[in-house]
Amino acid sequence: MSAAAKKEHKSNRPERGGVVTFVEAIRQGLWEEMERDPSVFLIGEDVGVYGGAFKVTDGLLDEFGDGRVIDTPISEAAIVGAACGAALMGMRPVAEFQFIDFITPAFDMLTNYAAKCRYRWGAGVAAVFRGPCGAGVHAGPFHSLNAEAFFMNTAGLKMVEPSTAYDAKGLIKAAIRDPDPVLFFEHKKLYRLPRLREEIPEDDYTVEIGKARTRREGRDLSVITFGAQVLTALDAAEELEKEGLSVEVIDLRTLAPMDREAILATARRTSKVLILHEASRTGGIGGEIAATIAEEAFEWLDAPVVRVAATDTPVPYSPPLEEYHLPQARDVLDAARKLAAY
Amino acid sequence: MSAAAKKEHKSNRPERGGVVTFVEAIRQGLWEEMERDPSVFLIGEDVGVYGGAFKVTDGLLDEFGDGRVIDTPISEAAIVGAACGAALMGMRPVAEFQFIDFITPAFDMLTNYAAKCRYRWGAGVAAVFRGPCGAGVHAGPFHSLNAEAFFMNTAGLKMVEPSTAYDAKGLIKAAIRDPDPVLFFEHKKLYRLPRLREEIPEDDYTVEIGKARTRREGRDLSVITFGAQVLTALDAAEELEKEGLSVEVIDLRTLAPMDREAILATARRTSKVLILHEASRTGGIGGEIAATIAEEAFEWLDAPVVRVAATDTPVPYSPPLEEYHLPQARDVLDAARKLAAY
Amino acid sequence: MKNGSTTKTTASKSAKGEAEEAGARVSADAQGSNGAGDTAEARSFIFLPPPRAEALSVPDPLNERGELVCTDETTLAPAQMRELYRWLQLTRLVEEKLVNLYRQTKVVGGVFRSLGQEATAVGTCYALRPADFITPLIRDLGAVLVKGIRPREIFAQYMAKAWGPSEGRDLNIHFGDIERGFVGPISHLGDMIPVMTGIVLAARMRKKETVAVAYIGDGGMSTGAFHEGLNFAAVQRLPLVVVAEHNWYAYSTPTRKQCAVTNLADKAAAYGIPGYVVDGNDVVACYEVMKKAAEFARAGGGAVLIEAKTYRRKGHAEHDDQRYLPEGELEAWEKRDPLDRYQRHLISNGVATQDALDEITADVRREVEEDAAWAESSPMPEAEKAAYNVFDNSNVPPAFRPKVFGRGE
Amino acid sequence: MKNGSTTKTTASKSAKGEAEEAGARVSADAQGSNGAGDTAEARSFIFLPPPRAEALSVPDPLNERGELVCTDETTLAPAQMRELYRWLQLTRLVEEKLVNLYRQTKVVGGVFRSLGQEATAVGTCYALRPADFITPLIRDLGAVLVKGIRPREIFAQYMAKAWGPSEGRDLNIHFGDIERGFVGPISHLGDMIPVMTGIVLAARMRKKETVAVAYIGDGGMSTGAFHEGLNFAAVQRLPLVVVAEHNWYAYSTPTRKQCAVTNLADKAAAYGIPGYVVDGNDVVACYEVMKKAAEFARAGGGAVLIEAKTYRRKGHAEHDDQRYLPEGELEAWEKRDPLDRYQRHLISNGVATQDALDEITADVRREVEEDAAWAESSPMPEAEKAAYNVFDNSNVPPAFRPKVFGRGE
Ligand SMILES: Cc1ncc(C[n+]2csc(CCOP(=O)(O)OP(=O)(O)O)c2C)c(N)n1
Ligand SMILES: Cc1ncc(C[n+]2csc(CCOP(=O)(O)OP(=O)(O)O)c2C)c(N)n1
Ligand SMILES: [Mg+2]
Ligand SMILES: [Mg+2]
Repeated sequence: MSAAAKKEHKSNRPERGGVVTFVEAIRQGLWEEMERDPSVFLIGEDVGVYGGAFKVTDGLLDEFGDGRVIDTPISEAAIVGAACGAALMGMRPVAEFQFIDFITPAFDMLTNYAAKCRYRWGAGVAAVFRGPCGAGVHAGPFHSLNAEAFFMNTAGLKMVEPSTAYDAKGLIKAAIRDPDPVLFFEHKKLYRLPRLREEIPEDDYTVEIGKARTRREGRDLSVITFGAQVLTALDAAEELEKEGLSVEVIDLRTLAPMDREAILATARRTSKVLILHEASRTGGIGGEIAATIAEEAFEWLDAPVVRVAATDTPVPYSPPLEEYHLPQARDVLDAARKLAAY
Repeated sequence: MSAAAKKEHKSNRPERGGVVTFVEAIRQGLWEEMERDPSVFLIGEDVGVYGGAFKVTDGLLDEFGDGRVIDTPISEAAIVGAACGAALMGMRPVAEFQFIDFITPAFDMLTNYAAKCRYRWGAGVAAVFRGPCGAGVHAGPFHSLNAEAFFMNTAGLKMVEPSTAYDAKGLIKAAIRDPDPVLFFEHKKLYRLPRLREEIPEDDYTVEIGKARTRREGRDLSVITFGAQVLTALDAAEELEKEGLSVEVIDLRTLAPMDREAILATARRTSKVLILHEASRTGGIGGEIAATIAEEAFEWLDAPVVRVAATDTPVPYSPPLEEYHLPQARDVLDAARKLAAY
Repeated sequence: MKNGSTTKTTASKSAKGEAEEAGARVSADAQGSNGAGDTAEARSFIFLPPPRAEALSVPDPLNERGELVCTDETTLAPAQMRELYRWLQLTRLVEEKLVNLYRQTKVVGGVFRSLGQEATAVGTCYALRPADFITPLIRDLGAVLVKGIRPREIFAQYMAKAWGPSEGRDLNIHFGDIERGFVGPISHLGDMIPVMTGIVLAARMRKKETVAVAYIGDGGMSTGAFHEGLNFAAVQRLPLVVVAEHNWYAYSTPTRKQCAVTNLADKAAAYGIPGYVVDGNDVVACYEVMKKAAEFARAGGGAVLIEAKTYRRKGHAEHDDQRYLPEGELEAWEKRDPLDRYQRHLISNGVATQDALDEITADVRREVEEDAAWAESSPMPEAEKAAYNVFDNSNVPPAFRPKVFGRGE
Repeated sequence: MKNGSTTKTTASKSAKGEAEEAGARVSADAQGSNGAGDTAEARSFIFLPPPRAEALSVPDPLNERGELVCTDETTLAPAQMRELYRWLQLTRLVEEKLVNLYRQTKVVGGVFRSLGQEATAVGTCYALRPADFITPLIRDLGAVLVKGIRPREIFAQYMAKAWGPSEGRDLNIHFGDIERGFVGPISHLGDMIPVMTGIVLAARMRKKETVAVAYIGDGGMSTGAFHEGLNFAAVQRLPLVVVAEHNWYAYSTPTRKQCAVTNLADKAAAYGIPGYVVDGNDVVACYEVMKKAAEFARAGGGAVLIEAKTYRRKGHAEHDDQRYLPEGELEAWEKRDPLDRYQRHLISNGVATQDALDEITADVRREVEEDAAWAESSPMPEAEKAAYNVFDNSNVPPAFRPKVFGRGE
């Protein structure tokens, strides 16, 4: 790399607010929190000089130094464990998984150590565990994970997955300030998606963890979803609008603890619910959502609760296979039409 | 230990069939499969001279030698990985976790290696991963796990959890003969429970993986459950019978792939379904069951699908706390009565 | 070039010269790799035999009467030495009381004894400062007590009482107290090594001189978490001292089935850190070795591994019949009992009289009985408390048992 | 007893005598621990400094003209040496073709180059028997080819084609072929070490003399799975040879941030196994070291660790701008290019003429072009195939996209 190029990557301070991409919103959030609170630090593989595989932490090493932006060995269990230990001492670690797929070697540390500390002896682990998740970029069975269902049955972990730049910044800040462990999933397809560029406030703001967001109001049926699939849902809703169907789109944003009120409210409002997620269908968190509705909004339902999700297979690499595997816009349209006609 | 005691533990060959406990049924199954097929071997912590923490493998070392009953270091990832490698070579490993809680350090190996091998390159991993699961014995947050929900969203893993001695033997044998990886959960409360002693056949038999079993027929409502909670359900059903309620009890036996036909059939038959499991409610596999019913038996339902499960907390140690946490018979009765009256 | 036979050329340094000629400023790191000024004789590869094939052992110190005592090499003052005796005795008597309560079915879970290895926990922990942190194994009750946890807390924990430090949520020494520098372990072996690495990483960020000590067993060292944690601590040169308690068994598994090293301290080599071997049944030696290790770590030397050679004289837990022990092994180790040995040492060195020691013991016994009574008298937790504190409850409501039907019931 | 100062007593063996008197037959294991006949001078503990503080490097062999070549210590026949050249050239040209296809956006995923480190993969793998097993890293294309995987399979994999060995389900070298002794890796670093341990465990049960070779990076060695797997192989004395490819970077992370050892081979000490250090850019040395290691392992010696010192001249993948490299480092290593070096070696030793080598290269080029064309002409997989083979489909039906409403549609 030329000296000029080297210099360029040093002057990498983000704006405050402005029109930003999803990835830039997260980077702003991290930067501002590190400025605000000296307890906040970053830890992970290649987060320092390289700025992370997706450049989410680009420039932070130069600004905050290697005492607060720590490149680690390839040791996810140690990254999570060390973050937990540091959190016990009052620090606010933000740990990165290079891909969310690499959260699996730390599954033990997360579910047994991080999740249970407060319950066992009152010591909250205020740490954030973040990284790129999601499929659809032909990255094959080991770089396409949607991990939320793995952690859904472990009490003590929060899970967040934003779908807009505004929410991404507000939620990463809220996660860092949260007194409990938060898994923060960033769908890699969204990072630089032009469609997601939006103006965000200059002022400090957070988005409350635990609250869903109605992305579109509707009367005829509800689509409950999150992450990159929010876009699929919004597109489908627009298409269906033309057909005279009024579709409500709920972006969960927080997956645990789930916003049960919002889920039940939309189910009761439209009486027809379609759940959409990118992970495999069986054992996905769609089951929890459907069960909640079946249990607590039964009398309001005018149709089966329908799940649109990926097939029960690993995520295949080759484009035609991956397309078959993942839920597509046409699947949502198809399901929504049938649901409406029910 | 005295020489006499030492000798005694050596002559430990099980009967074939007879009246047996749950643990003895599993031990018979392992023994017979090792006799039948020289590819079958055992691997795990303290499975050899000690015969396993719960003595499930007692006596097998003396019979089959340390070439086929392998005590390992405390390395769950290596145990699972080595089992996978051996399976690729045509062996039939049966790996033990000392407690199912210790499956978590092997979560990566199971979900990424074992589960995906066949799909990725056609190499089935014919291995069994077994161990004691479950709560209710005041063993605290790290020796009480019900792990099934962790693995439900990973295509490629089978999961089995028997509730009778007959099924335990038939299913462990089926698991060993299965061409794909099987997680085999043994509820530790059942191992030596006198109530579970029953006569099992002398002849070789297996129980098909993937098939639920109707433990009790009924008309008014269905309880879908598995493992130790089957006993709670049967007791409740008996109690409710006295009140004039006819309750069907379905023992899933296989958790993945789930017996959707049996689930839908019972839902359609009774039109009222109660799902009962011991793991925490949120994110438990009850969600998948409820969702399946809400989706595919909607028109038959006369009431909400109800889940009775543990609270969303770790499993606490102290008896009053643990009792509060776990689903109790009275919770089932209460729910069933309300469901019936709905 | 002669095929089929092995010939040698002469090594030369001119390759390096070549690179320098080209004006290359090779980084010190990658430079180290190859062709760079190695003066050894020519060879196409270097063979490293498995190191330290012989088991290292420290000599048994004997007193004038030829009895097994403790090392004389010490910096401990007599008063400290008597205090050490108190801790050893307290550890043993608390455990004996626990066994007692266990037999009366008052202990809810299992009891895991440290009989025969008390000196390791007590001696090493006694060398720490109050602000230092430890994480013990189940068998390190001695270290927990030295760190300031009171016997009553231990009894209440074992009996699952509301007044126990985890309020009945977790068992035995599974709790923590940041103020007292005590981080209780979880069951999953190895996991505490990364956690303690984080403790000292945070302390360094906060400019504190904290040392962290993590105890681990011959068995626990086989876990991936141990490796990842110690490696990370070593890279960061963090003041983490790992005490490997080599008690020869992991449940029923002997060390030779656990790893292929001769000394657990040999594993230090893989992390580029210094190792120590100490007689784990010699409380004075344990103290001294930790003093050195902690000083080294605190001064910026980074992580240290100490292997304490000792022996687990009881089974894994009370229910274990120890069928797997070779005959005579237990008896041989009974002779090395750390408490007997230290008692002889104190008396034969004139640090304490038998009477003085008896007085300490009586005092300890009183404390144990008093604390056990306190714990026994304390209530069991209220059931509904189970729902609290999964998350910070000012933020997320407690996890109450859900009503079966959601609407208004 | 003198406090505050350090004094010494004399070691004695009578403690052992005492135990024997009592008729104790102490197990050889636990016996090793303490008081047992150690002849070293008296001390309360033993200090082990971090070992081998100096970086080991093997000398650069030079030819008569002072040019960097390969070692002359070899058992390779001239025909084999020419074959080795072929494999090196094939590896390089297949990769160059892949980059080409990548730039044409025909490769679906990323391309990870082994430029500069081809000798390690090719040389070590060439020393194996056909029945031996390997698992490569992404940068061990050379080993994969030597093991008998054809370039067309590689091209089809990278292009996600139906005719690739995984039929488009997985990428690059993520596939396997038990017949050819090839077990493809998964992305998760370290996981293959336990898997390969299982391969040789099974082979031993089947009374086969199979050796397994697992390649791992300086980065991958930090994973828990590496530790657990190699430790288990060492305990079982299984013929597993681990090749640590020390190419100085893991993505952007230099070795000094990855671990605190000076040589990756130092890690062998923690497993009680022998280690080797070899010049990873000298294909002959790589061959010879593996020959020795595999022989040792096959003969029952157990696991071996080989460190090959080499260098990753390209970025982690094609998109990596290598901003983290110190100036000049790359240039220094270009001079050690394994292919140039070996070519000089063959010519200056009279094993091959330039013409003969050019002919090999032309031949290789033909094969590469032919195979790439074959792969390009092959179809993409049919979408519905995605549903098959999660489980054995004679047993469990394929995972078809579920119908949205269950009843009768
Ligand atoms: C990861 C993990 N696997 C298995 C266990 C079950 N287990 C509890 S204690 C124990 C043996 C521990 O041996 P060692 O580490 O030597 O400690 P010691 O009991 O000798 O003090 C085992 C296998 C566990 N606690 N954690
Ligand atoms: C467990 C795990 N964590 C993170 C990654 C992401 N990752 C892929 S390659 C790589 C660097 C590997 O470095 P090294 O092991 O030295 O191999 P090299 O690329 O140098 O051949 C990383 C961090 C991974 N594949 N697996
Ligand atoms: Mg031990
Ligand atoms: Mg590397």
